[in-house]
Amino acid sequence: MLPLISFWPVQLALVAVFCYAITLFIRKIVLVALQQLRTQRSLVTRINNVLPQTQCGQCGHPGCLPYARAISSGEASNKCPPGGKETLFELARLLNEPIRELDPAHGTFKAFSVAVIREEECIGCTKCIQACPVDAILGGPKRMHTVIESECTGCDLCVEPCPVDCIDMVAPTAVPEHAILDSRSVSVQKSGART
Amino acid sequence: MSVYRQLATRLLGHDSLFVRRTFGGIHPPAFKQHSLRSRIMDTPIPAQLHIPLNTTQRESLSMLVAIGERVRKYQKLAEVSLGDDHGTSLPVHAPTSGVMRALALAPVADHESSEQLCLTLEADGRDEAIALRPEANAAIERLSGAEIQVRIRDAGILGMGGAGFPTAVKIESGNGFGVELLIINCAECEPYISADEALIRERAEHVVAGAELLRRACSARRLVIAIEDSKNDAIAALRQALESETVLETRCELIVIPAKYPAGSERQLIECLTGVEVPSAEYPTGSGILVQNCGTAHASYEAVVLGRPCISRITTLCGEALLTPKNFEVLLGSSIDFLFGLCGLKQADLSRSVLGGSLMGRELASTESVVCKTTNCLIAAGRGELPAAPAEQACIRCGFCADVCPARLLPQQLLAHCKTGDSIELIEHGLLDCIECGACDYICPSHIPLVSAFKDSKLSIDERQRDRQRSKYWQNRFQFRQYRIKKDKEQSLASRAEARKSSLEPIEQAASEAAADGAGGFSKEQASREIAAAVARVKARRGASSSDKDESK
Amino acid sequence: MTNTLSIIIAAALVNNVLLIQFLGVSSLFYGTRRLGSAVEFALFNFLVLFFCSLANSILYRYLLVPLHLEFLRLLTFVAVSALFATWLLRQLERRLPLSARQQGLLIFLSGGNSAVLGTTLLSISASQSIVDSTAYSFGAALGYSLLIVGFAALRSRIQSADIPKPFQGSAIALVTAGLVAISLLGFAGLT
Amino acid sequence: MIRSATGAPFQHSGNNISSLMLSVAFALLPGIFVSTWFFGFGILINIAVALVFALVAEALVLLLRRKDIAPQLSDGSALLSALLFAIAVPPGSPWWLLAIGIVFAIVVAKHLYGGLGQNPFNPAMCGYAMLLLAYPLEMTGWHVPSEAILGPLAVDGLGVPSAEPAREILNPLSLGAFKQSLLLAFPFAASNPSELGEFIDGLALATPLIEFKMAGQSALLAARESGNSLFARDSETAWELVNIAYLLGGLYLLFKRIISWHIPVAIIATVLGLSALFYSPGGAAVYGTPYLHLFGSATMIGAFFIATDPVSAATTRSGKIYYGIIIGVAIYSIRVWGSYLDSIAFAVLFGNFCAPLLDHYCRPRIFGHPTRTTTNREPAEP
Repeated sequence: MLPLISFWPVQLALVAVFCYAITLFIRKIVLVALQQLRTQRSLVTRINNVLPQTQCGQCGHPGCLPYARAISSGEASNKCPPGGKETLFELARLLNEPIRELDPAHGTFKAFSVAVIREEECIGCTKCIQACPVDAILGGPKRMHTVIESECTGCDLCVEPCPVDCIDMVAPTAVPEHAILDSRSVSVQKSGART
Repeated sequence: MSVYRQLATRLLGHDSLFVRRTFGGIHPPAFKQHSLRSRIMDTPIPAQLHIPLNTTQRESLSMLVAIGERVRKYQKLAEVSLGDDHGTSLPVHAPTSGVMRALALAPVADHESSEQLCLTLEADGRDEAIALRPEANAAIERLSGAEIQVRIRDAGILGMGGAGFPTAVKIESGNGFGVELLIINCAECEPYISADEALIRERAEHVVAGAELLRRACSARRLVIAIEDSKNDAIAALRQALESETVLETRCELIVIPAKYPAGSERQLIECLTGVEVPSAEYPTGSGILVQNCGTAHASYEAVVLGRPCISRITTLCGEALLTPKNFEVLLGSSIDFLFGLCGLKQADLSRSVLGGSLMGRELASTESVVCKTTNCLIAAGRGELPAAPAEQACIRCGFCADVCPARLLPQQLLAHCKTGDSIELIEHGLLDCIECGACDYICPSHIPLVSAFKDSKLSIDERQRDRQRSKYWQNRFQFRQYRIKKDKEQSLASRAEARKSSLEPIEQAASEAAADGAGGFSKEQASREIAAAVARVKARRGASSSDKDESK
Repeated sequence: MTNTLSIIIAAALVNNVLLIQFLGVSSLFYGTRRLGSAVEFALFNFLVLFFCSLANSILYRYLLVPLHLEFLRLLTFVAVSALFATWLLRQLERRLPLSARQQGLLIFLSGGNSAVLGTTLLSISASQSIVDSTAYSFGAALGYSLLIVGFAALRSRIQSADIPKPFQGSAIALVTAGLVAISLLGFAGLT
Repeated sequence: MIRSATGAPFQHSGNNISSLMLSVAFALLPGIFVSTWFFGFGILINIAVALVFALVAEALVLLLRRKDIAPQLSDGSALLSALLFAIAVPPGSPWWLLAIGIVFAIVVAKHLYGGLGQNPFNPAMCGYAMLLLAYPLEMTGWHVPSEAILGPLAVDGLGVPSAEPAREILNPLSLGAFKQSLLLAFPFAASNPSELGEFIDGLALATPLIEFKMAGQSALLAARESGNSLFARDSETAWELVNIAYLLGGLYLLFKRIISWHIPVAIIATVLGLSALFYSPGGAAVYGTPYLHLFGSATMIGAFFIATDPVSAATTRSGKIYYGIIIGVAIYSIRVWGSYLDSIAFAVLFGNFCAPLLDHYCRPRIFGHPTRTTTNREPAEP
């Protein structure tokens, strides 16, 4: 076999390949770093987006945003019962922690339910209206109150203040309008292969 | 995706339609020859028809006939609203004459839903029709696109390929984008289905004419008919029709694509012909392309030229449990039992009945289901014909699935993430781009039900995204409340200051305080007294009612 | 040039800090399973390892040896490494809060890592010139980072595996590390 | 996951794991046949021993884990691992060596990770590499059935025979050779210890690569030219034929589309390229000719059978190419610059180590996405 390539070019070629590989590696690192830099600032927002926004305060914070702030500065992320397993999973993933069980001190997983006022018993005290974090209860002083089902987060906060215990948590009857996706994400692709 | 748009325009501006090799795909045995042996047959009129209304909710229905009323063939029975986002409705017509008997949920052979509201029509066998008004050729040539669209809508035509999207809506969705190219999809790549092939073989001229009408309806510049190279007779028929067709004002092209499953999938077909990949989560109209099934084209021809509404469709009946598999022109609402009976069903041999092809079909729970506008094929599988899959084995990561996936996904990786339930990884690996064609399942040596797993994961991702959307809404409400409370406080402070300064009427002052303070308007003591009284009242009432209950028990 | 290259390869593969020298193995097991943050962790460690051992060997060669203060080398190395790692940590916390939160306590591993000291000591004992020790530091840091990333990928791969109960968690990670070490042993003698 | 009653698709290609595995085993047959033809029955005895221990080990593990034994034993994966392992281990190895290796392979490398499909490393190569590290002496030379003609043989420390031929190689297919191989594999079966001692000291014939590494290529050439009776059956030719037989088997697999071309082609091209790059006739003999690198040792079986083990290899197309390149580079550098004689096992294990990383970073561009990385369709963040 002929000497295909003499000594120096071989070395040069190897060095070139090596340098190329290193360059690629560094480029990748820089890209990752830049991407990270872009996402770094919004840590609280990112955590807040994962939280269920029921504003129920079961985590011990007045609302989801304060809890997101607390998590970002080091608090445990397993104190959110209404978020369910998905929130636990996604928070753990976002924060790069092992997936933990829900902290039982802050409640247990429950199916999503909405508040309903037994209207004949309501005395119109407006205490629940003040407690509701999302203004989902309608009514005036001394008038009967009612919960707008589609707005209710199921946070439970109105049950406690009611002096006559006329609020029940029940399973929602219909999927609220605003929760219906614009049907792009999943169903667009689904019918693709047919015809 | 303006890049794609530009690319599409540039490509389509030139004579750039040629067949490209698409990624992946499988070549399963097609089993189409049995049902293609005979011509398309008309069915006798069954004694009873359950006409599917394409909805499950009575609210979306506006009936035009009453129960007990006698109707004639082609008579419009009801208008089905398609929801606010479509802004239009779908009419349903009587397939034959008879008496309306009932309106109830019934099993339907549809790909998406297993049950729909159906109108029961007791046929009188006389088949009296209201007179159709066929248009003269000259009149048809004068029709504008919008007029054609209206006629297609009035005929109640849905996508006949199986996806069941209302044709008029589909055409209209392209209007905003400016459709460059209309593709008539005659690929019919899935095994067992031969309805389109049979249709083309016998009525190629109508298909071509219908295609041209569709092109005019969506004002596309080019019209292409795409067909698989395995369908020789159909290709010949189309060629002949294209040569003889005189209505066409533009050249309609016939492009023969290599037979492969899923070559007939909308996105794959577009890529094969134009090289344009329809961007993920967008409709092809965004790239200036519209795809219609050839059955739809035929129905459009009947609707516009003959004035005949959509009351029947070509359906393939096949499978080893049938003595004489063939294609029928089936009246909508005929039950599958009735159709199988026409083909000589060997009841003892029937192992399962499947709607659609063998790869994307759905097993029908009962053979009492009725034919709807999307029922393209009904398989009466014999013993051992479409066997249940053997026990699932471990994935050996052979990568066969990745080689056949038309969306270039990695099913083996997706499966691992499905097992851990990592929805973020699943989305990053493109689960939402899965078209559920079943090629991966077909090829998998471990018999893993990949598509089922993907469907489940898609559903849970969908649910999660819905939750996210809901959370977003709540978040906004919460923020608005914070803002409102802050503003109320400011306002009340301001109004108090105002009140102190100016001498207002005491009543007005009270009113303004009430408005500002929510619970205000009367003194705290009085309020608490009233609340206590009310509590006592309620307790008394509740005590009474509970004792009532006790008594009643 | 060839010499430098062979030093780098030898330091990265043949005498891999983690699995052949067994320095700082803990970071493999406490390390993250997610590839994205493993890359961050590896990058951070790369910086710490490379710059610490580089700074240390410069200090040693140009300060301690001329002043005949070799007996102070351990003290100096520890001080320099700790200072540098702490400084880097601060920077990380200030500039990249998400990464800092994601890595959590993990990054403290890199500051007090025996690999830092070990790499420094090996690089000054194994090399003749400052170029050599730079190459050695670079190679060692590269080998360390590559292994962290590769191992994270491996662990995420076996995450969905049906591992027998007694072997789940650290046990299977140790077995895996052993098999990776076997594969690296094959490169023995590569110079 | 249970296939729901209505789940499509209902049609299947008829592929199954056991037929895949059996096809691979079938493709190994020509290589095994040629090896037996040239090197005697040692390899068949290896296969028999390894197979028995592999199946027993697998059955035991499945029993311990309370799983169904029959379906998993019959999937043929243990059979294939045992075959590859037995081919790799030198013929004439004692039974316990094989047993230790294959049990390690099946139990540690495969079943600790949960069995078929979940092991990140190639079991056969794990077992082989473990033996290579733990029993270096037993794993270096290939025993060839021989007969003393001039008294005891002088062997230098590395198992390379000294210049004087002291023994004559038996016809490997003769009954005597079979008896010798059997006794080497099962030393306890020997009727008297002296008989056994004679074989143990017997002739060890190394693969050409080992010889060129130990003695330098010029020595190999010189020995051949001098018509030395040691090379009566020219070992280099034998290895060529063995490799060609495995190449044929590999081509069969390619033809049947059981393996894809990416990995073998990448490995062979890399080894060929590197060996062509470094080889110069006048230069250092240590580099060896490209021909020697491709056909002189286990390159073909490595490229077509071992590296393509789907479970532990990279699975994406571009990932497979990179995987092949990594293995090729590792093969060449371990052979030429490393201190181990056999490079395939370590190279494949190193490739296995890189495979998950490659799978993650070498994903194909998904249909309809402008770039390779899929954008997460989460709502945009403020």
